[in-house]
Amino acid sequence: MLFLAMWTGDIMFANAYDLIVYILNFIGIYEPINNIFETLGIEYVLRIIIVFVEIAVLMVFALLTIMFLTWMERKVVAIVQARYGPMVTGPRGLLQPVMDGVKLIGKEDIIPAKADRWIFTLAPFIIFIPALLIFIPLPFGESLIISDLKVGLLYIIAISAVSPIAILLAGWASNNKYSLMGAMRAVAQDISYTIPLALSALAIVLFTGSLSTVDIVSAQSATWFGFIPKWFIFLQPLGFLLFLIASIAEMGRIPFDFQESEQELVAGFFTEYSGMKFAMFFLAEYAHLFSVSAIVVTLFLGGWSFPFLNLLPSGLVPLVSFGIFLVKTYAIIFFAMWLRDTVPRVRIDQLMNLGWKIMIPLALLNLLATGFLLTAGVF
Amino acid sequence: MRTEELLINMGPVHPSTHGVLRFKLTMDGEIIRKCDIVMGYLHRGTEKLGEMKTYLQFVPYTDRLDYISAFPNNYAYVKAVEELAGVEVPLRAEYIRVLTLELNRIVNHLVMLGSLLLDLGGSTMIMWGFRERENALQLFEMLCGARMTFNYIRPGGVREDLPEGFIPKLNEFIKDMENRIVDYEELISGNEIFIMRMKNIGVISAKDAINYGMTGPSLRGHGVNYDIRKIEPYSVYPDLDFRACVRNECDSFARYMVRIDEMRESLHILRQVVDAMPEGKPTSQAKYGIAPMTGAPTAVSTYFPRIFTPPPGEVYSRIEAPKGELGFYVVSDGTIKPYRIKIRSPSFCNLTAIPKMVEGLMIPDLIAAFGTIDVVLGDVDR
Amino acid sequence: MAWISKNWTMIGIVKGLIVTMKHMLRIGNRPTVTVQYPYQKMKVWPRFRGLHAVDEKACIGCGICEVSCPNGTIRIVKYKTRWYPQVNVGMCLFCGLCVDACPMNAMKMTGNYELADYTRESLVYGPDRLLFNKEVEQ
Amino acid sequence: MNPAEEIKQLFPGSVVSTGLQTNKPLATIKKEDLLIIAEKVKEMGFDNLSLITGIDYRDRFEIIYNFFSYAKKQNLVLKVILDHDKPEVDSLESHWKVADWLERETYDLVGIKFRGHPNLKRILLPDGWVGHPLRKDYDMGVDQFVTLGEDGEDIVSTDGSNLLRR
Repeated sequence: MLFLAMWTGDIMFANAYDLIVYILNFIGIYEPINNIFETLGIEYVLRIIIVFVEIAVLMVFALLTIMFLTWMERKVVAIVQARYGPMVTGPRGLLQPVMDGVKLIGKEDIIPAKADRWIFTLAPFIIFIPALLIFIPLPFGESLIISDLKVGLLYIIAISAVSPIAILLAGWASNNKYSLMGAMRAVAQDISYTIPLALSALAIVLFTGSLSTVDIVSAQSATWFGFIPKWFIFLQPLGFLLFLIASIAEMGRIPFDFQESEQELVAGFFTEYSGMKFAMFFLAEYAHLFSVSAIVVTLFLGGWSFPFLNLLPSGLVPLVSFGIFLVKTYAIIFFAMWLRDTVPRVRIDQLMNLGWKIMIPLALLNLLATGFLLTAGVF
Repeated sequence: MRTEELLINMGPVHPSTHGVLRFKLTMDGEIIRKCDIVMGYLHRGTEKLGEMKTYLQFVPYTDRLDYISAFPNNYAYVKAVEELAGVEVPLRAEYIRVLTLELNRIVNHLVMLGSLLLDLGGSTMIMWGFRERENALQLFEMLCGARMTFNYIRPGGVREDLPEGFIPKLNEFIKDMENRIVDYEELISGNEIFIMRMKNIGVISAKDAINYGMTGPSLRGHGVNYDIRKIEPYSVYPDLDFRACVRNECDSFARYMVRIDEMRESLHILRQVVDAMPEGKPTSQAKYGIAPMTGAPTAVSTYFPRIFTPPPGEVYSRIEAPKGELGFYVVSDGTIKPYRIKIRSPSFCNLTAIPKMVEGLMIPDLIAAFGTIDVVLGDVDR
Repeated sequence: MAWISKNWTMIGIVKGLIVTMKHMLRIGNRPTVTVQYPYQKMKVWPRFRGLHAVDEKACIGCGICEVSCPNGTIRIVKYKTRWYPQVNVGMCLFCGLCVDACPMNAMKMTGNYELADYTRESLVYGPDRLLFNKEVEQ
Repeated sequence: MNPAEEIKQLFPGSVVSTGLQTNKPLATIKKEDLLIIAEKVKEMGFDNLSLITGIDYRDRFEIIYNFFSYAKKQNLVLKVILDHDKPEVDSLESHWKVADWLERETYDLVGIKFRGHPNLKRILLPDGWVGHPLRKDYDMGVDQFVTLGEDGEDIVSTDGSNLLRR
């Protein structure tokens, strides 16, 4: 019934809250419930409940994604290396992340004797919560967005800049030279790569004139000649390349994984962590992997948009666009994993040189050229 | 601004010290100012053990020195004993020995490449290296029943003849390996990040390298055209056509490229050995137990006695092991046990150059340089 | 800028990506080679040197294996009416010198390599666990 | 020309005897003149010090240097005989850097002291180890237990009392 109605109806919502309200309305239970709360004079409670439901769905989705990503990472790496990867727990080892989680929960939670106990305990949470917060302004599909912030892009960059603080706290509180060095490296890397990241994202903003992620996606949903999608990757190839490299550095993936660099610094800033605290870092890392890939998709690969999407019945669009968004995001994630299999790690000074001496000038140049071309009306 | 030097303790339990080596690094930020090496965590007193065992009983212990490539250890010791006793070895045995030595050189370099790339952060190469190594280990298992600790080369020959089906399987391996080396080169040698990490890293001049006692592939990366197989030929190497692989750049990349070249060269030697393998007895299948209990060997070409007494004397015999010059100094006093065994292990002497090499570099460079020196801690600590 | 190679086109990385992709798609004789160990085992070659086995009929208990062992692993112990070797696998090198030394060809090494155990005592394999080709008791 | 003979011609007073060690030219020299001869040996092109072996012959110590020349592809063996009571010899560390560790190893295992060595410490065994294992009179009946101290240094005891659990 619901799907049939959505099939034929012409619906388009600003965010997921409205979608939920529409669905509840359609089933016919929104009004009665709302009336009950209204008679009690606490109509905001329903809104809070709906928001909580949204958050719960988002959390479940994020955690499931993270679990799937750990499995996928191991599987992709294994296949490249002529291995099977996890095969025992569940079909093709699909339940392996669950077992890993159980193992990590069961582990002894060690706090080193000379560590700063409070900060040591606090750091995993400080890194984990922003990793989830980034999901809020991500457009997962048409009208599938928690909140369409007017400053979505700025919010994303600002939130992702929190993680260096947590890394530094963790590295410092561990009272371990390796942790401190790893933290210092990670912070230096994060800070220096946020700049080209933001600069090349800014070139996109010049096109759209809006920081809202929804606006950015809808700006890319048009096509040339009816079939070539107007994605920003075609308008901004250099920007895309810079953004991709910078985002791989932001994720801390292998050519730039100085947060861990296990062969040099044992495990970088989480050398001393074990059990659930370690798991938090681990989960945050994969949450980062997903969210940063999603941002790449949103900015450059048209987000959930795809040619001929408008030919579909509009009721199906949220679902299909969600699928398209996932496929694109996983393509980026797959590329990151593929790259991880192929290349060794660069050295920390080479990384810094690459960031400051090549990427930032190129990003500025890209921004400048984009500005000129836009003013001249080329695009 | 007041700065302090940071003392970092790397190892003995560290992912990239290839075992239980310990670096005491005095750091200035990320720059290494001084590097002290502490070793001995794997010291098993092999030289002392050698004084307690008969000549034959010590052969299994040599397997445990450089456990990645145990055939050269076997062979170096056996060669010293044979020189001491003046034992003649049948030609087929020599060919089988060369076959195992070169096969083991490939295995060693595969492990070296894998661990080097793993240290640099590329996890794929070690799995690919181990995939091919597994095929070689299958050959070893077929040949002598063990995968890493062979105890195969004995004074006077080898333990058993080649099993049936060995040569076809070896040919298959050679053919397979050729394609796989192309894969490795495509994955690693041209990789810009790898080149960035390796070029001009760990540079030490050829003169210094010799002075610090570096030998083997590590030295040949410094433009020193030197290969004990060439300059002090042993076994059947004079009959075989091969070249010493030399690179002139003196850096980590040159040392890495020497390994790749050597694998190709070893395949070339293997092909010749397979073609030229003579008929005859390597040693007999006869049981050692029925041999004379004491006295010099009588009919070495068929078997070697369990207990035997070389004439008193001393010998220093060295071979070109995959890691460098492996020498055994054996002193006999005419009893059934050696009076003194001294092992000149290539890893130990190559490691001497590391502190000089890494001064002023960073920890990642230390790891890259250390990886190309290719040490095995069983060999360093003995 | 000496710190980056002149080859800034990154063609080498692209080549590497192609090779890894070939492996991912299993193109051109690049199959999965690992085996799922506890469920699937690799073939052991006939010469494999695993756990010892002693031919009860052939063994004369002479003790040559005992003296030829470099590590003092083998002891000759009494079993039923005769003397047989007892192997302490915990300190065995699996070098095979005892097999070579046996004058009666009674000792051999099997393909059994799964020898891990819970106690050190259970690693001492007495004649009751080593003997094969047993004499039928009358 | 045989390098051992050459050395004998240059230093007739300090070479005790010359001969062959299997096929390598061997010169036995007096321990007092080792440094001078070593300098000459280095000048003669023997740039590789392959091995230093110390041997305990119960009544004397022998220390054997195996040299090799990359330029001339020649071997040379120098042998120095030391008293058993006071095994001391000059260090070659200043000429061949590899001698640093080889001499430390010889000191560690055989107990020959090298005068002028900058850092003559034990290398393979922990610092407090009692005895030199490769001496023939080394008592193998004594167990020695090694544990890590507070600052990572090795602590050796013979009774095992410093072990956490026995």
